Amino acid sequence: MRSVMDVLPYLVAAWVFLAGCYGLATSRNLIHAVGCLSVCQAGTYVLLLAVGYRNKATAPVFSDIKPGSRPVVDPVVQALTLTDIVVGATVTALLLALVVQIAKRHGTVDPDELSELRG
Amino acid sequence: MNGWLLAATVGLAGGLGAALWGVATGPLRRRVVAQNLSTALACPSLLLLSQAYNRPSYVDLGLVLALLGPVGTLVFARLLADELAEDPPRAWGLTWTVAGLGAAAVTALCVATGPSRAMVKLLVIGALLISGNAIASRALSGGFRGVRGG
Amino acid sequence: MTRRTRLWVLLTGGAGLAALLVAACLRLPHFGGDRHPYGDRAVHASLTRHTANTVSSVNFDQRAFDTLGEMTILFAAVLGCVVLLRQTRDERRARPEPAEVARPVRRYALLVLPVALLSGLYIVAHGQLSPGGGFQGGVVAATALHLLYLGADYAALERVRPVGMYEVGDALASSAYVVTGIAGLIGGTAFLANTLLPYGTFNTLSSGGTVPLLNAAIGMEVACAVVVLLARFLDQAVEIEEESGR
Amino acid sequence: MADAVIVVALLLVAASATVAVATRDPMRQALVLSVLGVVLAVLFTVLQAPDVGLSQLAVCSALTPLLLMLAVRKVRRRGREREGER
Amino acid sequence: MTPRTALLAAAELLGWWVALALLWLVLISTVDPLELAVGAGSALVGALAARAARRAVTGS
Repeated sequence: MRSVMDVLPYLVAAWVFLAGCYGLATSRNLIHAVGCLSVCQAGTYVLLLAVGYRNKATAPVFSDIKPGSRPVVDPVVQALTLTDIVVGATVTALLLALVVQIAKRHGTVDPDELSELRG
Repeated sequence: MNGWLLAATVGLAGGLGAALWGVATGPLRRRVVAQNLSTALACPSLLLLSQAYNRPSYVDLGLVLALLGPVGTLVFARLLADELAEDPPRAWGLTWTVAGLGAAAVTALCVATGPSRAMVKLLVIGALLISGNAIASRALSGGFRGVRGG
Repeated sequence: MTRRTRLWVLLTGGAGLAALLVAACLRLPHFGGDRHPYGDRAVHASLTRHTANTVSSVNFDQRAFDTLGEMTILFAAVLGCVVLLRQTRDERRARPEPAEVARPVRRYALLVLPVALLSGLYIVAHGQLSPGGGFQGGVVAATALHLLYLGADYAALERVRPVGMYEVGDALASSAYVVTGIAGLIGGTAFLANTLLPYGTFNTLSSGGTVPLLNAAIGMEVACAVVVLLARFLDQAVEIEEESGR
Repeated sequence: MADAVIVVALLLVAASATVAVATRDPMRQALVLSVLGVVLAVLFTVLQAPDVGLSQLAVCSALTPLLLMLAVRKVRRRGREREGER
Repeated sequence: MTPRTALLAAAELLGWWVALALLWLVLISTVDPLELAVGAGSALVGALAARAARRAVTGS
């Protein structure tokens, strides 16, 4: 049990990232592709936080515990992931705005039909 | 062996596993109900985890989920009003059992924390959660009739 | 380049990438290991500056310049959406007819809107103490405002939310963040350095020097950005219709 | 015992990510993405990252589904007008 | 704004303000003057938003 647990979070992060990439590449609808991109991003969140975890540790927030009384997890990766989630949401919004524009100009959201650049 | 952690693990594995299976397969009306129940089950689990890790500050997560979970379901109820109009979801039994589970979890936590401001906070979160999910399932089963989905 | 060959290229490339990823995962330090050099130093620096929430201290004190970068990404993304989703010449704006919503849902929306707004402000205000901060609180507050659209209809939301004011709020909050940074320069230390204000007593609202100020600025900026973003999307989806000419 | 809840959360995240990719219809995918958001928030809480869990909850429970559904509505409504004209 | 409606508006705002201030007291962990001041301000913002929302909905 000990050896599986050492590497499981990284493998799950890799699996989520690969699943997102597969969905992105084989998508027949651009909105579905944007959803798959956010799944890819979720993979990176899991990897970042798995790197920062420490066994039997708690969150580095000392509003309700005395500092130094319990081992804490790595706050730097949490700060990176935190801002990444909000920026990821606004980038998803920008991509959806682009998809709406493509639908308006080309009348379709299927990437295979968008062969020539127009509009 | 932390009893709270065991309860949270069982709640997560059973509840969210079933919700995920419900949202992945079946007709649209069952998927929407499964999404609504996923938040109704995750919030008590978060509160149980907060008690299991002996960290009162984790309760804010349960507060935000109790507030925004039903809002997410209202988004789907409103924007899928046309598709749901033909066979509106009728899942009152399931909704009330999950609300009962949530209420049981919140009362157990209140007993554990003892009479204090933290207990009032837990009660507020429990009230928000149960009313939110009742309203969300009410909205799903035909709350937006006259809406052209807009 | 038919779909089939493209699929084969994807699968082979994916298999190669998967193999590399698994090999890398096996060589990473064990999950839950005890060696976190940066983490320990970040916690130490945050405690010297009397900031209870180390994550906020990392975000708004030790890496404040990177958060300035995050904020400009946010601002640029919202700007891009505003430009992309504007109403073009061949589109007209049709007034959305008021939708009749079930009475309990409407009452729930009117009841939970202020509660969610207050929770959002609570999360922003206690950003440097308990879990939370400007980013999360801003999104919660902005989502609370849109309960009006979900509970009633878009016309009601438009009456309460003048978009121009939120765009100005967005710009003001961003400049407030930069001005707080420049104040560090004027004060003789570095840009965005947390050496101006006293660090206050630990675990109180005024602790952490400039962290609460930057927190509030980011909270306002994210809230206004999300409101403007959703305003443009709602306009496109609910109001703007295609001219039937084409 | 603490590892068991981490394993459960990780497997739930892997399963819901796979389902999110496998669901081709954007409307149904938005539903699965909101469940993925909740499961990710639970995983972050289990990995002792409450700030990140809060951020994930705030974004993925109401904001992303609203954006996705509005985009689907705008694209589908344009499609219906186009069929109407043809 | 006849005196009567002004009174009604003030009563509604005050009601919402008291409710939200109590909720703020429940939410915070440590109580000190600065927290109460910030709480009063946020409760006021919440009360104004609540009243504007009610008028926007009933007004339509």
